[in-house]
Amino acid sequence: MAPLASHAYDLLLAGALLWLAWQATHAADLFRSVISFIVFGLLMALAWIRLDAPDIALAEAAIGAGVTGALLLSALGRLTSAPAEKPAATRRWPGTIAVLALAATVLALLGAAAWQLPAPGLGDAVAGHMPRAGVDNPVTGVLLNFRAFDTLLEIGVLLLAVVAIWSLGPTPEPLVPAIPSPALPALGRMLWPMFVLATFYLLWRGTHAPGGAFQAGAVLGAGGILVILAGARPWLTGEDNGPWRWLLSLGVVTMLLAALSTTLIGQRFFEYPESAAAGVILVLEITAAISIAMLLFAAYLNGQPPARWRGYPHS
Amino acid sequence: MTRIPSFIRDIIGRTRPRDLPGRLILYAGLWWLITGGDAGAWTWGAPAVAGAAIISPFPGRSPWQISIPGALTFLPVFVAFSLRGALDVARRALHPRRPLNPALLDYPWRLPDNGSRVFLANLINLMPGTLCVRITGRAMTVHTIGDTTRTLSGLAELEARTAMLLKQPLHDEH
Amino acid sequence: MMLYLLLASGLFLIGCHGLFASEGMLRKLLALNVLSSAVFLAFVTIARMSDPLDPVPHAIVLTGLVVTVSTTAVALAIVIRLAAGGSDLSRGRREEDE
Amino acid sequence: MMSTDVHIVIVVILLLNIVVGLVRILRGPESADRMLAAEMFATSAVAIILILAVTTSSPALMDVALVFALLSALAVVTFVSRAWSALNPPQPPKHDGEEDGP
Amino acid sequence: MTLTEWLGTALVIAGVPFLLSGTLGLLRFPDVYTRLHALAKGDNVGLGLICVGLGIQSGSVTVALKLLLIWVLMLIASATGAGLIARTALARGLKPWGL
Repeated sequence: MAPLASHAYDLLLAGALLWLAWQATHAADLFRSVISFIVFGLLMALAWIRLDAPDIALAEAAIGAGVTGALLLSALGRLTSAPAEKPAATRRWPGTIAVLALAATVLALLGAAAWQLPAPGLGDAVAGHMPRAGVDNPVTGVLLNFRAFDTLLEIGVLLLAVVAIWSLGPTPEPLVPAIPSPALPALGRMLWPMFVLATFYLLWRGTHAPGGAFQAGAVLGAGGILVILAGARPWLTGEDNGPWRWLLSLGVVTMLLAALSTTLIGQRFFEYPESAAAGVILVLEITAAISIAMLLFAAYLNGQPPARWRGYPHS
Repeated sequence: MTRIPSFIRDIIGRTRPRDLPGRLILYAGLWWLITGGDAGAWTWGAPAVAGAAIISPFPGRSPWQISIPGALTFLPVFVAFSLRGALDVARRALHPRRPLNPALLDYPWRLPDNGSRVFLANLINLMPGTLCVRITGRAMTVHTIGDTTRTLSGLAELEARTAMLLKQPLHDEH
Repeated sequence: MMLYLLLASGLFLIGCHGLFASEGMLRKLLALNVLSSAVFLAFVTIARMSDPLDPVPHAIVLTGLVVTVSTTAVALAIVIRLAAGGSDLSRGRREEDE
Repeated sequence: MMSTDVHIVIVVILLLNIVVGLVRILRGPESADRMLAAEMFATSAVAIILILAVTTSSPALMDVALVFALLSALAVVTFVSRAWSALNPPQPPKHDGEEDGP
Repeated sequence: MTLTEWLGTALVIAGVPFLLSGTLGLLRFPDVYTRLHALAKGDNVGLGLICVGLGIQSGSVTVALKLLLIWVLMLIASATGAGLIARTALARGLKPWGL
């Protein structure tokens, strides 16, 4: 009975995901697309759990269901003041077939490439090196020790994204619409401490179990979006967005400092001395989480935040 | 560099010192709960609890105080009403003819104008047959789908329980 | 596990098709997100099939998720400004210096 | 273990619950209907994750559920304060939400 | 199987029909307000029963309390969310069905 039920589970999940993906990319109504995509993210989290990847499920829950959902919904709110987009009504079959053929070719090539991968993977190699990593969770170990260079580049990408967004101009007004209900500030007030606790908790978990800087940062960033929608006043004011700039670049700066100091003491780039690995990773985790939270929050604002928040509603 | 102190003051200056002990205890309890009672987690827990208690982006005003005896009498009522609400709505959904008698009622506030009204407005969304659809300074408008007299008596009882729970006075001037 | 590889392929096809064939920037952006989800799914499924569980693809997918959200954010900011139809208010306006 | 069998069946039923609810996303008609369908999926998904967390006794899944529970308010709040107000301008009230949708 | 496991499983099973009835209401009820009624009530009792059942089954106080916390968070989210949607709907002039 159990195998039958788990097959049913997989099939249902796969069917729902495919249907939602189709709706997200081809529905006539734009709002339906966005909602389908949000639900798609929710079900992807279930798929990650099924594939024994709780790390990714956590990140998907925080980034996919939280930040991306908020990004898309508020972009939708800003888009609809413009003339409505035309739905994909004209469907030319030759074009569709050509596109599908192209997609299938790419897929086949990628599949062939994946097939050539060495079969056992790197699980044994990682397990062998874990004692030296300074943490107990293999994924955190890989992210912040063995492949720290990737992580540096990744926070770099996020920073670059925010720089690009800021270069487009100031945050469109209204930054936050008038509070529609007195229930919103109450909600934000009640949930904000939970967001803070959950962020610290995920950081703590990250050292020995699924969790870590990305998930923690994403949860805090989503919390920031929630409280600003609930009418909180942001603290980060000041000329030239001074505090913003410091916090946004904190993660990259710390990682670069760590990397450079390892070269200075004669190790290779990003090769921490074994004794200090735990401490270095701790610092990197905290700074990376703060930066990621701020970067995601800044990305939500769609532009450079004002130096003072005066002049925006309710502040 | 003169702006840094004001920046810090801005972050922590929104919490009244009088509220701190209660908050610290509450969040320490929540931390204990989230971590599943792990004693090794307190090195992370101490800054987390302090941060949650001190750093608040909202202007400092502790909206509610909860009275323990009030909570003890509130909880059974809450559970009973929730179950009744769920059974009621399940019956309507399963019934072949979907018996729904929608109506909008104005329910004048007896609670004072602070956070407690929002609490009641949210609470009744989980209670049998009621949904708060408008909040004004004088009353709230309730969308009901069942027997209105029974709903009104339920609302009055919930309001009384809420007043006890949050230590708020009720006044009958309407 | 074969099912999940098939699912990844299906999502890849839908995403690819949407990226090229659907109209409207926002829908194309969603298609891009679906496409990246498909690739992540294939990664994690392959990682799941090896024994012991291979943590490197998991780490790479986490990185990929962050890159995807960055791309989405930048693209949305651009789409908003493209669609804003020239109105100063919605395009964003410098605050007056005081 | 018999209880695990029961739980797997429950998980499948809950997933089926989500799949059936997708109809509301397809039919709408108001965007609010779609939004609250999404809210319902979050509840069912949290239930699924919690059942899996307890039956496989993996605390990591519990954290996933915790994050979901924390963030489930975010989508509704963004929707109400951001998307809905701009989606379609207020129109003369309709008498029936279901039959004469757009 | 011990008595507590039976009790826990029974509660979990008891929670499922409430979730299903919420979905049924979502599909069958005629307008946003009535659907909100069905969802807010059905889903929360359903999830609550499942959480309590799982808590009894897990046999650990901390796990049970954490489940309870998750339930309370969902309660807050869905009660507030239902209210927000309902009030915005009325403010936007969406007329309740049957009135």
